[in-house]
Amino acid sequence: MTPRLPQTRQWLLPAALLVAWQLAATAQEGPSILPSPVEIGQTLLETLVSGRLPADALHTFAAAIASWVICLLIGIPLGMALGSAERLRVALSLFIELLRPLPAVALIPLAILVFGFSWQTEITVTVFASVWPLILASRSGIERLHPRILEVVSTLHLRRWHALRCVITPAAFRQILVGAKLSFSLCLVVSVVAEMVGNPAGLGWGLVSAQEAMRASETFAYLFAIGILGVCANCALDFAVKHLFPGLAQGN
Amino acid sequence: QTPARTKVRVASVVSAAWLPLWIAKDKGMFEAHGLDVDITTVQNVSTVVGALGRQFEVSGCTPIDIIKARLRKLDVVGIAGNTQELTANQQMRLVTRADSPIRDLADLKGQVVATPSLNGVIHIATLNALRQRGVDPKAVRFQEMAFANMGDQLAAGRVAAAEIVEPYASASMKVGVRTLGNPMLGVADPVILTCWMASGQWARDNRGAVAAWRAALNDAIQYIQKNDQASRAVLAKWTRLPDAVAASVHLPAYTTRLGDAEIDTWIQTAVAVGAINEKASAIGASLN
Amino acid sequence: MNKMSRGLLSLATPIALLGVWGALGDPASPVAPPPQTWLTQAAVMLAAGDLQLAVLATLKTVLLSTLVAGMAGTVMGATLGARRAVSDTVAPTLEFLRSIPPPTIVPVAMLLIGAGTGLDITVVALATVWPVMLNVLQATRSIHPTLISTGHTLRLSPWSRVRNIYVPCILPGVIAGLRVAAPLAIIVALLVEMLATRPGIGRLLLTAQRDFDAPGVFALLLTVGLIGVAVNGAFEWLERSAARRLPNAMR
Amino acid sequence: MTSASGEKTILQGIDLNIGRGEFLCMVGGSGTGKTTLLRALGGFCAPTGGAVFYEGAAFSGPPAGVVTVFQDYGNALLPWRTVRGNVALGIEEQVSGAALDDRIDAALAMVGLQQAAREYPAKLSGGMQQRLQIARALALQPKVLLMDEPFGALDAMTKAKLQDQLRHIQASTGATIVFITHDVDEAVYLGDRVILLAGSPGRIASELRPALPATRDQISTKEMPEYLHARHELLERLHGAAR
Amino acid sequence: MTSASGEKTILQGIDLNIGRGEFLCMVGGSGTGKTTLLRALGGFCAPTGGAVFYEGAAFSGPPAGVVTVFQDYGNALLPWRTVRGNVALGIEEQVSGAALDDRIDAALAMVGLQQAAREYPAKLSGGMQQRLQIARALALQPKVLLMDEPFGALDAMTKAKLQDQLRHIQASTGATIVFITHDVDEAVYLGDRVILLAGSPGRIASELRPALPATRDQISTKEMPEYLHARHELLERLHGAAR
Ligand SMILES: Nc1ncnc2c1ncn2[C@@H]1O[C@H](COP(=O)(O)OP(=O)(O)OP(=O)(O)O)[C@@H](O)[C@H]1O
Ligand SMILES: Nc1ncnc2c1ncn2[C@@H]1O[C@H](COP(=O)(O)OP(=O)(O)OP(=O)(O)O)[C@@H](O)[C@H]1O
Ligand SMILES: [Mg+2]
Ligand SMILES: [Mg+2]
Repeated sequence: MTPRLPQTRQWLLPAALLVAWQLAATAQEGPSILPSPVEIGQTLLETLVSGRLPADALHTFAAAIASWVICLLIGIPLGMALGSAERLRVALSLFIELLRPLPAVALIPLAILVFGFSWQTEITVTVFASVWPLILASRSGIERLHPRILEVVSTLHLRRWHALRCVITPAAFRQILVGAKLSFSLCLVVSVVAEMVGNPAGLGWGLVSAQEAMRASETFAYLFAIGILGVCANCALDFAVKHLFPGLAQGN
Repeated sequence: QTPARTKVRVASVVSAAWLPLWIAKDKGMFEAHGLDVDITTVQNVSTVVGALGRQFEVSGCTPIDIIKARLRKLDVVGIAGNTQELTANQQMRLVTRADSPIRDLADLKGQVVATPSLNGVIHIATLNALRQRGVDPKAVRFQEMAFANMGDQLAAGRVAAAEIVEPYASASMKVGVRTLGNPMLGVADPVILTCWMASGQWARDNRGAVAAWRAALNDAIQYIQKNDQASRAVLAKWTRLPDAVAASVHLPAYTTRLGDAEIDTWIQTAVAVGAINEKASAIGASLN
Repeated sequence: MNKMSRGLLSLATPIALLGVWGALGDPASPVAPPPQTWLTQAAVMLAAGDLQLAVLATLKTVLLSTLVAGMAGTVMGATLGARRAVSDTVAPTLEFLRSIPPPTIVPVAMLLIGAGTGLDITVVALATVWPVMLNVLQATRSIHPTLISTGHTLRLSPWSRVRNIYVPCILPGVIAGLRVAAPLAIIVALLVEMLATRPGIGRLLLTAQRDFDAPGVFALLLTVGLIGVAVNGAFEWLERSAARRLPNAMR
Repeated sequence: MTSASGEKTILQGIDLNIGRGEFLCMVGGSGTGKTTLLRALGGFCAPTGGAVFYEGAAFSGPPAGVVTVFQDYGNALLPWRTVRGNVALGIEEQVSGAALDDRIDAALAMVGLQQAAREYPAKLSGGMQQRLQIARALALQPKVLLMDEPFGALDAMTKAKLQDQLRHIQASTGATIVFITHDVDEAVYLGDRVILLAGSPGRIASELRPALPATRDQISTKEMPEYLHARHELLERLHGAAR
Repeated sequence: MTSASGEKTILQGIDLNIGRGEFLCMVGGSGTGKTTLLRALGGFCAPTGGAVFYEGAAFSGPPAGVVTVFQDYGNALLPWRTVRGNVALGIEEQVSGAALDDRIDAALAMVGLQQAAREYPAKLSGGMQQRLQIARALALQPKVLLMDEPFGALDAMTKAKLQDQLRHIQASTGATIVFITHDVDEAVYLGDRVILLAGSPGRIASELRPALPATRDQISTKEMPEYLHARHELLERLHGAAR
């Protein structure tokens, strides 16, 4: 998915949904926990101006990015190693499959024990929950390489590192990118969840405290902020990929 | 020159129940008693227990939390009360929709009831009330959810009744609910609803600080009784409740009293409703 | 490597780690008790019959929601992959939905559909549809243009094109997506069970956490891990049989 | 009649009329746009200027009865289907049972792949894969056959056999064939007409009608003075165009 | 010296000695195992019986100085690198800066791709892609060059130019070249020796040494009686082998 920003068409659907919501909210009588988009928009603006939302968003974004970078550093090399070394794959596969379905929420108490309610907890939990798609994608990216690509590497006598950097990784790039994108959105989501439970900061905590303060429109404003952050971050990621790796976006 | 103050790191959730803590912090009562208090707000105290003695010395909790932790041989002790429920000042209600056919606890058989926390104080109190009314608690289904969502769920007919506390109780009264009574008073009157626990090791090593903690909170409680408006300002600051809500919120009855007797009441009740199966009643949960 | 030595090698890592933990761990530890205490606790839960029921309930949610997410994700991914215009139109909306944390969906979903099986499946499928969709989208876009031209020049009916060209080409993507989605489904199912007190391992986990029952928590986590291994084994088998039916397409 | 382009103009001022039942060969230097022109004829890319008509009508997408044999055979085959399965692909919706088997066998026999019928494409040599693609197209009994260097990967013997096969098919079915090749002998031997593409953007530089009898023969035809003359002429023009 | 097989035996009883600096051409019917033999020489598949030696030593994996040009150029190029980037791939670790640019330019010039240096492979025609693969191999200045139908997708002009280029490179660098082709003229014109593979499993059916001078010329050489004789002989044998 590569949203191209200047297009208007892609904003039609969200706009239509918002209008429908607004109509439904105004049609409904009596006090409601479901605020209208206009109210939410006003609150969004207020929290933006007060600087609270930007600060919270920055915290969440920073935590998500830090976690994602760690995921990339762990997931890609590990996944590629698993894809190319059969012994390693056999030795670790069961272990990985045992860990993979463990819910981050269940691990938060454990992480709190080690790191307390802190950003370390948040990042540990986020990395644990988000690294798997990257490992898997990198692994299958290597496994699905066209055999000819490996033959080109050996016939050109490329050195290991050079081949890895210039041929193998780019050839598996698209597959790895799928994993990286999944991991990225998981990082955002899990950071928010971790903030709700394990690190009282950022958008997740903002959401919880808005809810507990019975500010419905602020709750939704935070929810929107989380979603919008996700959309922007993904756009930025696509943009960065397109411009940092022009050739990889080409052809293939 | 003041002597070096004892550092106390404390965890609490956000609700009006913890107003004395914030008053004591903001109005200098902790400082006056030689404590340097550092407050962290968390969502769920059950995660705090593990960090007690490491990241925190003291944490807000309910008597049931202390009992469960002691049963697991965790070294925690109750060091002070915080709020209590009594006829004169009621926080909890069991409510149904105003137009609901449910008139009595006995009508709840086969219905779904919203609870903030299964096997928490409020839930155990409700179970106890059902038991006292002769209703098998197993005949009622409980559905966990946040207080904030209970009004909507009641209105939508997803649940037949809800265990709700202030200020949510007042807020949902406005959308038309009827109360089925206050199960909490069936446990005892008065009965401790929230309290303070500490790492056992720390509490034994710092008996002075524990005493100072109680003294500071007592001062804060007195301050609240005398300065309603200023107290509500502190409440609004820490909870970020909308000003109108903060101004009208029904404050609970605060107390720092916490002894084995208070804990024992809860042990008896929890055993009676089957929430814990340990028969031992005196487990020395509080530090006197 | 034969089957036997593969099996031994794959068991070696987890068993070695658990062994070290068991030897060095403090059985009274309130936070990280050693494995032998987990087993005792698991036996208690088994004897009470709680664990079996919870496992069945969670498995049901996971399987049904993975099925729903798999189908929805495949259709969405293939449509978006084949039609630029569609993907451009709905991309931001989908990105938005993708970023909403499941815990915040639960209260709203509980209000709209009530706390029933529908809630479990909806929330879990909503959270797990994305890996399938993204993988299928990638697979669809990677179909070689000549292969697509082949379908056109042979004037295959749309149905035949889907069956003979698109399905075999995106099948590896579907399976790759499902392999990411299935453990995610387990995770989210547990989360829903915790947040909406639906029957299942999640609820037991929550209770154990609230009771400060660390061995119980680990016993449940081990159960979850084993379910994950089983689910993954099922998908590996699926992948292998697909590879047999589609030789050389599984690259 | 057409002119087609991508980001840069690839073909310009192409005006080409192909008669029913004609065998048209296309030659020209590497990158002069032969494949592009064939793709336009096959309905795979619309020209940016001008139009392409088939039986009097403009079209989008491949028209009925028109089949293309692609240059990159490796990607045109379904790797998960056997040789038989690949041939069946285009016709299994129309015929079935014994009739289907017969059509497949006949097509495989035409390209000499009967032996490999149960293999998967990945196990075939390059030339075998290309022959398989041809068999698949022939099985459809097309009215127009568009072929992009179909015999490029074949040895002389197989090539000669298939050339004769192709002329025979054309004669018996009246199919129209457009055939890209780099082999001048092949173009002259096969084509009723040979067009020569040159330049960048590509255009039709030259056209030639070898005056050969309808039935041709690898030995005698290639010794005919008309053949030698046409061959010489085409070579000359190719050299001329490249300069 | 070697015999190689997959599930079925593909080659049997191959005994072949290639001298240093030799230009060996390999011809034979489709599916007779030419590609398989070249792969064994290139170190991509070990023979199931017998052995392959390079400079006196057996090897696994391609030995240093040996480069293969693959038949399926489409899969052998890196689609995310430009034409220049693809040529640079094999040498960018050894040379850099201006020297690298020079080597790339020289290699591109040899195959006539200077114009397309900044394009991506997907935008090239089939023949251009194959020439790119050749340029990449040449840039490495290999001691042994294994080429699988490298000129199959090229027009006669380009082909002739590259043939002369290749002979020239071989003469000036002393490289050994093994060259698979279906074009008998090409085999005779290029090869110091031509071997003919036939049968299934494939074997070396025949061997031929055209008695041509070291420096060859597209016009005069092809008119020499030795050339015509060798060509005739090879054709005869090919026909004979196919029967
Ligand atoms: N997808 C594409 N996008 C842009 N330009 C392209 C594309 N495909 C081909 N071209 C350009 O169009 C020109 C003609 O390409 P085409 O494939 O039609 O040549 P050709 O005559 O078939 O050559 P060959 O004999 O080598 O196959 C070339 O210069 C090539 O670079
Ligand atoms: N990967 C493989 N597995 C099994 N058999 C194979 C494989 N590749 C090729 N073959 C078989 O080996 C035989 C020789 O194949 P090879 O590719 O060497 O032929 P070739 O002489 O290069 O033919 P062409 O001129 O058509 O390219 C063929 O019969 C083919 O079916
Ligand atoms: Mg072409
Ligand atoms: Mg070959």
